Amino acid sequence: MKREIPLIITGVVGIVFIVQFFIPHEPFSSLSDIFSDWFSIIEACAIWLGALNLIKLSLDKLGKPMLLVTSAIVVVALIVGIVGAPDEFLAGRFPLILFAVAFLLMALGQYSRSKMKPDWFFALTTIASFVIMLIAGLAFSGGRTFQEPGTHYDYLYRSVYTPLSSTMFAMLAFFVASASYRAFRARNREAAMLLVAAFFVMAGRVPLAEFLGTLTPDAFSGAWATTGGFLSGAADWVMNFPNAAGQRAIMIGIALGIVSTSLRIILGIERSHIGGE
Amino acid sequence: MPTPTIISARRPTSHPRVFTAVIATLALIVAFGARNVAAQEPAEVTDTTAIVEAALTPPAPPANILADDAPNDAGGAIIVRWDKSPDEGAGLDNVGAYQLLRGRSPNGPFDTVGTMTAGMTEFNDGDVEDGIDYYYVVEVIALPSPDHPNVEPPVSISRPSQPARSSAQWIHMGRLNSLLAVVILASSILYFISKAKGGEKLFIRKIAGLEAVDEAVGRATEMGRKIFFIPGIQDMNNVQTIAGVTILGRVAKMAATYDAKLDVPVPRSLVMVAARETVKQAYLDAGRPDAYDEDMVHYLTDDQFGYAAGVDGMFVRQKPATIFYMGAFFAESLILAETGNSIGAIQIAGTAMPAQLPFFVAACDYTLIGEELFAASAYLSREPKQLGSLKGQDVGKFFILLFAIGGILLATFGVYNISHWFLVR
Amino acid sequence: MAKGTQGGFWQRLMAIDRRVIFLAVGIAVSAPFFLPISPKIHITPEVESLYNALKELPAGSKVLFPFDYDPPSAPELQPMAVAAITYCLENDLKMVIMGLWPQGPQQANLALASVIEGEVGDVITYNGKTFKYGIDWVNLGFQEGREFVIQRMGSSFAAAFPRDYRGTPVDELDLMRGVTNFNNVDFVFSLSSGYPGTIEWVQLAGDRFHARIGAGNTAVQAPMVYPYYRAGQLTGILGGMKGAAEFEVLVGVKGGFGTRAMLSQTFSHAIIIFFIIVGNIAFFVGGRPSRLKGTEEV
Amino acid sequence: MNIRLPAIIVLIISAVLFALSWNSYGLAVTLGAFFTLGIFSFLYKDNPFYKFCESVFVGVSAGYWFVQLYYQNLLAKLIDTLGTASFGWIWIAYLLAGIFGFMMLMRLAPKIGWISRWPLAVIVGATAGLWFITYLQSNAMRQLENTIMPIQVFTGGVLDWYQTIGNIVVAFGTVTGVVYFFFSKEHKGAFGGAAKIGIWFLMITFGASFGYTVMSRMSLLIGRVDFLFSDWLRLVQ
Repeated sequence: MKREIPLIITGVVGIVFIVQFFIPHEPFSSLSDIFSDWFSIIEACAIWLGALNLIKLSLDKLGKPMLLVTSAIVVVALIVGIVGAPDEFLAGRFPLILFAVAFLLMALGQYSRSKMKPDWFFALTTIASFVIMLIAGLAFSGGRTFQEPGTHYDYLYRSVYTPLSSTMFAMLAFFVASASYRAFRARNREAAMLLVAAFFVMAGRVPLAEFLGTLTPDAFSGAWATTGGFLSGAADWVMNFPNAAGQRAIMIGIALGIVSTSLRIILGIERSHIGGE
Repeated sequence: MPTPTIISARRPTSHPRVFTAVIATLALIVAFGARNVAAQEPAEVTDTTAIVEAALTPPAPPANILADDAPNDAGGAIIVRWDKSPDEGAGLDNVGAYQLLRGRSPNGPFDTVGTMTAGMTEFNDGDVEDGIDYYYVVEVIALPSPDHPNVEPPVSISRPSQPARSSAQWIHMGRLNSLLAVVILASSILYFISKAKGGEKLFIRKIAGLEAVDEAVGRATEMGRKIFFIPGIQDMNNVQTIAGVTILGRVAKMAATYDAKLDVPVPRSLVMVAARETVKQAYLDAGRPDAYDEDMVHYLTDDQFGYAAGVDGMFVRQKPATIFYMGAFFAESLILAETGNSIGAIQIAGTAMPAQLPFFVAACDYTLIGEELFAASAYLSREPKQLGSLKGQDVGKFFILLFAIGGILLATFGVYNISHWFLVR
Repeated sequence: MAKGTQGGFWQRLMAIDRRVIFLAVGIAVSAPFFLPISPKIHITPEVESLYNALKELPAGSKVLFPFDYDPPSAPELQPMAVAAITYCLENDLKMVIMGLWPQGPQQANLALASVIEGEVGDVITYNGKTFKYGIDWVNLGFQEGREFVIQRMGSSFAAAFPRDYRGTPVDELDLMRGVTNFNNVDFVFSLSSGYPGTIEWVQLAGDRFHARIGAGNTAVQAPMVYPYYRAGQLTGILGGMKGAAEFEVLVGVKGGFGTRAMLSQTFSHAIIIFFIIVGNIAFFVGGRPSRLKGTEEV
Repeated sequence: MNIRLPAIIVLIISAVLFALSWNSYGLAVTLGAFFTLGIFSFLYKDNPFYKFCESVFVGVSAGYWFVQLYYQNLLAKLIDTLGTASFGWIWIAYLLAGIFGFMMLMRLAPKIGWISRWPLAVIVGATAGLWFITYLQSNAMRQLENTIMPIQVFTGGVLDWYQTIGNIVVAFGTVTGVVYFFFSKEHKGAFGGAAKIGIWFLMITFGASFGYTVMSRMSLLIGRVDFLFSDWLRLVQ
């Protein structure tokens, strides 16, 4: 029961998507449409699961007294949200009530084993920012028009979410620099080829030589312009020919790998996704 | 008898109906023209007569409206094609748009199905019921005249099409080549899996990075430092993670044999469960169950950069002798590989993420590229299902090489171009 | 010590605090904002080819805009979005906006707001022309399901997106009435920064449902989509901020972010090239650091 | 004390800047700057300020997704359909989708967590089925189709050397690259030579990839710097 049914589901769903490609007739086209809709809805729930799991892990770090206080504050906040939510029940109150129930269940479940951890404060900020975003979005942003420009939800998106997520990724620029200084060595012929190709792409995809041309006396600017043309041409050439060839070889390899793995999954030979043999 | 009746009933009636349609069209043109002229201020009509006429005369209607079932589909769609209006790009040159209308009889009533810009001569009507006859007319709408913004652009209507009905097909004819490819690939993969299960030894070539695993583990023992194993940042439903955990089993066995310390920080709870089982089994196989400690495999966090920062800190503090990266990596690959390199560890990496491979190639001592990761897990685990599918994939590659080399030669010497054999519609 | 002072110098140079490197990068990226130089932008064939494909579309054509990116990738993709929306408004192309990433449709609104005069509402004005929501453009919002959303759109847009981003049922939108599936859109302009994104659009919308696709990508993705461009599965590629700057030049966007940032981009590449060269000189001149030492500063 | 003093000065300066910008440019931009600098402070060293920003980020992004998925997916797609569609196969299919979704959430309860394998099976099966076909079609057959072509290219009746040499490179690189990924034959002799050339092509590909990744990461940083200078401090236009 725990293993067979998932195996059957995997097989049936997978086969429908393959057969539908070759046989457009009913029932395969409708079935693949239905399974696509299922996928969409289950994925949405899977992401909800991730969010709830985050709250559960954060609650775990608070310690008993703090957990009680936090739960009380969150519940009050949710009640305020439920009262202030738009009139259409399903477009605000319903998800808030759902979350309130899930939250209380999780808090109850975690209570007995909750122990104060050193990073309890940051767990608390995580819970707080989650709940603020939730209530702002579900209760005070006008229901279905929640992401129109100017709503509270949109405001938090622009002024909190955007800078945080962007800056988190922008830090990689610094790490790339540090890595290129200390790690990227032409330690063998292969690595040397990699670095040479990288040089042409990096130098040729930006107007580097043209810029250097503007700094040098006029007598040299012609030479720089030629260099710019050469570097840019070299980058075009690398991208369109050797890069396309290498990418294509990788694509073909990966395609065959995916085909064989998918086949094993659909036929139930590969079972690690449902917990092994 | 009903079948011939329907056919014979359809053909002859269409002629007189076409006739009426023509008259109706003409009448419509006249009516529109009259209405528009009537709406004009007389003063405006007199200024530049030619422009006004061009603005008020509808373009000639398109001819040859052909409606037919859309091929290779599940039904519910009819493709309509028409010749462009003689006034498009020539003549009056005043075609603004086409409008497709559909009706149950050639006399109407017709409902609008879609509007197309000038230049279009085809529409796929995906909103019909199978088995019902539909008649289509195409209406051509004149360009709005900039001089007469209040005048509604005149229109003219084509003759109705022959009736068409949609139906579903059982086989998609444009995809038979793909079906053949599926059959060849699937059967060779399954054949080799069963062969491997039957105990036959399947050959796999040497993979450079794997030869170094022994040396790397031995070095950790000599130095008395740890071995770190990072199985990527994805969950167990990613094939690369599965391959990584398989390789972990082999590394753990060596670590147990050489008595080196192993440390496996993981970003997902499911991966932790799987990795613990694997490592435990490896220590058992090596005859060192006493040396196994559950905390060798431990969960850090799901968050990508949180995980990277955590692992980074462990590298710097514990200065491992050897680091393995085997699995699916994203932007954090760079942070990890750079730190590992800077503390002087031997690093062996393997991933099928093309965008992250350059960082591993540049910063690690050995890198398993793309499919090599899967080959490595098959090579090390000797599991029949993995060995067999690797061999089956090679059959696929063999055919691809054969067709690619042969096809290029044939095409270059002008014999025959086989490339369309591989076009899937 | 046998290596002499030179080796010592290079070894010390390699052991430099990495905050110095961070500072150098920060300066290289910031300084150009205060320099009054605008470098010439060379147009690459793949950008031109995308622009030409857009030019072939007659006024009134429907362009599907999957906005598959989030704010972190906005520096690269937002200038492309702005230029593409400008082009559509100038040439009366109808826009169907959607997202496989939840942040996409909101980024689309931001891009639209930066192009038009005034606020984004039911009616917007650009260059004296007015455009109505539901007739000239729609924003279908986000839908979860990754490539399965594209698969579903292949049979019905309305089933994949029952409501638009503000909750209006899709069949109440005039523009969507003539749009059943990919047969009824004239061009797909995929703006993407990862998975799901351009590759999935090519595989499903392009290869399976025969839509014409052009793509704007982050630079990380660009090398991976080149084979699709070469094989004709994509009409063109805008790769990273450089692609955005080229597209801005072609469309004629004045003072676009891509163009403005090109000098910073140039400086940052220069400093990375410099770091790689210095690092490699140190590697070959200063000798390879002994593996067993393993005590370098981090 | 020596270490603390600069830190205190930096804090005071930032506080004054934030206060000034709140007063003149509004809260939104100030918040943006606060969080941007908070994350960047990690570059100096790990500190509580950074950890605070990071934890806010984790919570806000989870909340963001939660709300989006409710309105755009669960409400618009599942609940509305169940509410409006008439009883029939479609309705039952959507009800099942809802039940599967609920089973997914059951993973939170350890004892009946195994039931989440059912919806997981739908996800894994659907992905396997769809990818099986799309990768075969787009990444294998389409690429093979495009690899097979005459090497020589004529432009206006004259041999186009640039394209012709390019075609030779692509054909050669694709074939040798695939040879490198051949596992059931030892890389020896001519086969080994081809594999060796294949790995060079892969290296050039990775080099191109590396160059483009650098470009991408730098663009992200330029975006943030632009925010700080033009939107927040308004030093440049």
